[in-house]
Amino acid sequence: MSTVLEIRDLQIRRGKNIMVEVDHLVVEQGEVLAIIGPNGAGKSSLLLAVALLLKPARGSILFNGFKITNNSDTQYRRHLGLVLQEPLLLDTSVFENVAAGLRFRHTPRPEIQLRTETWLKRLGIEHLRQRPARKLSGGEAQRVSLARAFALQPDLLLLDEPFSALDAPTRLRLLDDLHDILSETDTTTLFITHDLKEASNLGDSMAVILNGKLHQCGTPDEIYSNPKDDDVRAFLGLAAN
Amino acid sequence: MSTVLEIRDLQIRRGKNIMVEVDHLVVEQGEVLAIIGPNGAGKSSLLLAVALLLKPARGSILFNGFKITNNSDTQYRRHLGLVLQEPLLLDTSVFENVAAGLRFRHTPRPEIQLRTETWLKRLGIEHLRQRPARKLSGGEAQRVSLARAFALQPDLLLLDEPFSALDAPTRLRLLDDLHDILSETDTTTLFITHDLKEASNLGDSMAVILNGKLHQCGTPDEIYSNPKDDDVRAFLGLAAN
Amino acid sequence: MDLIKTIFSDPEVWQITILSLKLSGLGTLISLLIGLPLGTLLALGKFPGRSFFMSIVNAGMGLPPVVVGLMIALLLWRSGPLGSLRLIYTPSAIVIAQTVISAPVVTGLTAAALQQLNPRLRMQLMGLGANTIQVVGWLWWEARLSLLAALMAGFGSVISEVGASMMVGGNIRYQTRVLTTAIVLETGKGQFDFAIALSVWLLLLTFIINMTLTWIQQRGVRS
Amino acid sequence: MDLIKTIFSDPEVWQITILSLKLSGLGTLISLLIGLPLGTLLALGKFPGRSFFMSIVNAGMGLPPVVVGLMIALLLWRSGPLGSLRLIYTPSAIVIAQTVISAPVVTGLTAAALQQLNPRLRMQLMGLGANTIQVVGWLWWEARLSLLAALMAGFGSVISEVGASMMVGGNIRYQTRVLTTAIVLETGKGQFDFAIALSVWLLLLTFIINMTLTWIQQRGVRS
Amino acid sequence: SPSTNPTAAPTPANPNLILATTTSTQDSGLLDILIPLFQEKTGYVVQTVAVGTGAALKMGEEGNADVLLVHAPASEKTLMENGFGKDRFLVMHNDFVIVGPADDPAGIKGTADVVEAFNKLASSGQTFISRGDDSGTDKMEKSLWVKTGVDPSGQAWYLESGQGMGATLTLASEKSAYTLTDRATFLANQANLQLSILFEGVPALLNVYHVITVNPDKWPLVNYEGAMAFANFMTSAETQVVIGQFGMDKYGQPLFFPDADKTDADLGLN
Ligand SMILES: Nc1ncnc2c1ncn2[C@@H]1O[C@H](COP(=O)(O)OP(=O)(O)OP(=O)(O)O)[C@@H](O)[C@H]1O
Ligand SMILES: Nc1ncnc2c1ncn2[C@@H]1O[C@H](COP(=O)(O)OP(=O)(O)OP(=O)(O)O)[C@@H](O)[C@H]1O
Ligand SMILES: [Mg+2]
Ligand SMILES: [Mg+2]
Repeated sequence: MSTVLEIRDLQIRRGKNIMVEVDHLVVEQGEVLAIIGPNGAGKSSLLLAVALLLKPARGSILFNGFKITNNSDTQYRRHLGLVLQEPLLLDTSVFENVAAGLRFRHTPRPEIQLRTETWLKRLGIEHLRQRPARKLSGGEAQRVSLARAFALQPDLLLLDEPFSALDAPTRLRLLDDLHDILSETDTTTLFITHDLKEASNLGDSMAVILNGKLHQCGTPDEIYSNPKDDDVRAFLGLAAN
Repeated sequence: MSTVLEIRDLQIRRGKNIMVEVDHLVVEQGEVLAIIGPNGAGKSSLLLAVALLLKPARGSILFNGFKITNNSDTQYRRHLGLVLQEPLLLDTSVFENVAAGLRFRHTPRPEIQLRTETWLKRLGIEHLRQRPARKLSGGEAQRVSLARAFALQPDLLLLDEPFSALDAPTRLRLLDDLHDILSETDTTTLFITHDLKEASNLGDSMAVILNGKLHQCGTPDEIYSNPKDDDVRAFLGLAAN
Repeated sequence: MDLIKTIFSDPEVWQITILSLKLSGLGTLISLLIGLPLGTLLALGKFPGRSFFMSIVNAGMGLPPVVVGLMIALLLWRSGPLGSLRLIYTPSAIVIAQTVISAPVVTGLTAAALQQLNPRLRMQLMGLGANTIQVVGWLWWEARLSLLAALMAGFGSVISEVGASMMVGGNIRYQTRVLTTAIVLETGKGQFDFAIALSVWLLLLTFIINMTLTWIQQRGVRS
Repeated sequence: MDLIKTIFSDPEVWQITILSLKLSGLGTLISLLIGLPLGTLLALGKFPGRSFFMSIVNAGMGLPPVVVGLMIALLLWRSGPLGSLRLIYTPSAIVIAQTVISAPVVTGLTAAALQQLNPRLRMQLMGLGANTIQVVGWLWWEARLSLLAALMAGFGSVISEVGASMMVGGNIRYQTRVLTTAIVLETGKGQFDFAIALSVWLLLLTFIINMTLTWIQQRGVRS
Repeated sequence: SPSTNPTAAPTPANPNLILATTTSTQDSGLLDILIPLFQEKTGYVVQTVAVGTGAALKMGEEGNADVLLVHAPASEKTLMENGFGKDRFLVMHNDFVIVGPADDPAGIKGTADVVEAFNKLASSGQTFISRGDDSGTDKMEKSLWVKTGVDPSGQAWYLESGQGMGATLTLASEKSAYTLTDRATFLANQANLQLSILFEGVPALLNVYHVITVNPDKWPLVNYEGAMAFANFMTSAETQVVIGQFGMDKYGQPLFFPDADKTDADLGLN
């Protein structure tokens, strides 16, 4: 097993304030890391920084052992699949939205067709194929955003609350599916969620971010059985000891 | 107890297709109605139609016994508090966003100040008061959107997945709070959610919309113990009998 | 250098400058008063012929000042239907012509700017209980960057225009001579140095005004 | 009616029309080639002096054609630094002048249109692995309504302009006479009827072109 | 002079007067001197509109001007004959000259007669710039071509600028071409031009200016009193002196020659 992502001494500022600080975080090949924490803790900012969409004020991010810099950003980002918190769809058809990332990579047409259709089907939106993306319901849009990321078969999946708008049955089914797919394809994944059950079910490990700081990182069992401090305990809804 | 909202023979089209059909739906004063259903079922469309933001192709909506028409739309909407699925904030400060609806109603300044501050505090975003609304995290934005609706002290609250981006502790606290507030202020509420537990906890009654049709409406107990058909059963995740 | 001194010590240059700014300011203001509501109506309204009307407005962005000048002169000349108003060769005639030139620019760009906004924002505003005026006010605010660009384009078309001012104003000394018509006159006289000095002065004024507007505009950029 | 017949049966009118469209089309095209990238850079780039440069561009929306004409003539006259290029009084000189006039319009409106977009959309595109060109392409697509308005405003400023074409083109019959300069000439001759007929013809052309562009634009309206 | 004191200026019943004239008169700067004098003396407020000769005549024909100051005798005649003009006064003249590159490749220098000069121009194939705008100058040039029997229009060497005299001179200078110009405009622009006077001083090249009052019988709105006041002013002895001296300080020679005491026949016009 090799390290896919390593974060060292990272500091992200937004405006004047330090918003996120992560001293050290390592994600191994195939690991699924659930990031949890209250609103405004800095989870999305961390994810954006990992995708090199926010420039950190300090620190470094290593991908497969190489330090990523602004020079190699597009190359690096083509290893990623990114689902942002709001599904920012392009003003075109659902199909073209899902195909967009592949087109950017100049993937051959038949391959694009195949992968796009596969994921449209898997997310239950194949009937919306030709629909303009602006005419979708909230949940449908989120599915498109997910399909768009999965179709890239990325080395590193970054998901920001990817299931928040899905209906309950779909969500359950997709979580099951996803578990299988991720372990099948050995895809390293960082995902942010507010559903603590989801976090511990899907996540091989969990990172608790409170107030811009990484408080604890470990397997769900470790964290639940041995929360590092009262803040973590409180966030997880465990009684203080 | 009087009827606040009555929907008769409603039909909503988007494009050429009939998207939502509701033969009859009654919401009593103080009732909290949870609307559930899969993605794309038509929940948001129904809510928009109730807010007179989508023109129904057929049917009528009665508010406090009066049929609402396009002529009285602004007057009618000033009885409403609306939280859409995506928090569309105005490009100004958090405070002004929360105050916006009150300013539209020409509420006196001190009253605006008081109500806005109250709700900023209740939603835990009072420290963001002066922050430009475009510089918020997803959860923070949703809180602003909620505060904006609650500050109006509406007669009829329309909430479209209002808690989807909130962190777990806040969500739990707010649900408790909300339960008390709504019954205290006797506010009639329609809310859409994908969390079935949330629906049955907060809702006095539930409406199940599948594929554009209102399949069943009743108390959570009624629906769970006596689902009307297999589709409802399947959606609720109950074994077929 | 000497020329610059000459220009600024010449009271006639100041008179022309002040008249230019007054007329262009007024023309822009009226265009705004027409173009902002009309563009809003075109962007947000639903009525038959909307798209055709939109074409007319967009085509109006290409109204040649000489054509406008000629048409308005034909109306305002004594032989024309509005001749009795005695507006020809007055500053008012210039303002009318400039308004006709810049109103379509402001209208067309306003409509495009508002159509570019997320349509759900309008729903959200209405859902908050905003009446039509309140909705429109907020939409203008949200589109302010493009609206200020529209304003600058409108002002630009007015301050730079010469054909119409010449024709309906008559370039009458002390009465309707503005900076652009003065430049044409000096060029015609072969006084290129003076014409250039006036040009630079006009450009400087335009620059200062649009810099102020740009500054206002760029404060509103989302980052 | 007779006049319309006269106009269309006059080969010189056709020659002037075709020349006008050719030159204006070329001027607009070059403005687009300059203004679209430059406006994009101003909207999306981060570099010192961006805001100042933005002011210059916005001020450029008010460049008076006569001033542009004079400046370019000074450059291109034999006595000027570029006199040896022998461009003065050629169609090329007109295209240069028209480009100078309309490039700032296209640039300023492009910048405003792109700044108006949700900045997170750019992040999302980059996050999907788009390189700079791909990002810019999609942002142009998303802002297409305002960009088409910018194009129409740019074309409008070029097709309607007369001062610069007159000055650097010379309004030479069969060589550099375009519709607007012909209108000025006929007006000066007192041939108001003919001038009006030419004006109507020019307006009709502008209308057809901008109607086509409006049609393209309005197909892209989000509803 | 009895009424130079501005406070004592009379106030006419209808003080607004529209004067339509040609760009060349305005460009010479003469009107900048005369109009203030006239306004001071009579109390009229003059709106001087400088347009092409054709447009100025048209404005008279349609009653959009009250008085005209123009230099196209043939067309003026037509205007009078059709009854659109009421009175016509001879005011002044200057003259036309043929200018071209100093080395005179067509060799018109020293020719005795203007028709011969024009013939030489045509046969030499040297570029000639015509204004082609129906102005007084243009009409003069066209009438000369008629006398030569050459039809220059459409010839490769014959360019029509469709612009005013100043711009046409610049064009000629840039193209090293010949053109016909009035002396006043040429002198005013001379500094910017690489052109020299190559032919001048024959009676056929006189450029004669008339004031025409627009006929109030045709257009009742016309300010005829004002027009007459202007005509009287232009032909008055005092004004004629001013006209005769205009340009002396700047060019060392007068730009216009006062003619109010002469008749058309004296100047060779029929
Ligand atoms: N602007 C539109 N034009 C046409 N169809 C639309 C438009 N917006 C939504 N729809 C379609 O209408 C149907 C109902 O959409 P609606 O947004 O009401 O669903 P919903 O129940 O709220 O779903 P979700 O749980 O995903 O939010 C969906 O099939 C959707 O694709
Ligand atoms: N553009 C911005 N400029 C300045 N501050 C910002 C900006 N966007 C977000 N923030 C602030 O940065 C902090 C971290 O935001 P972030 O979006 O990372 O939170 P989050 O953990 O994802 O929260 P949520 O669960 O609500 O999505 C928040 O306090 C937020 O207010
Ligand atoms: Mg977030
Ligand atoms: Mg919905």
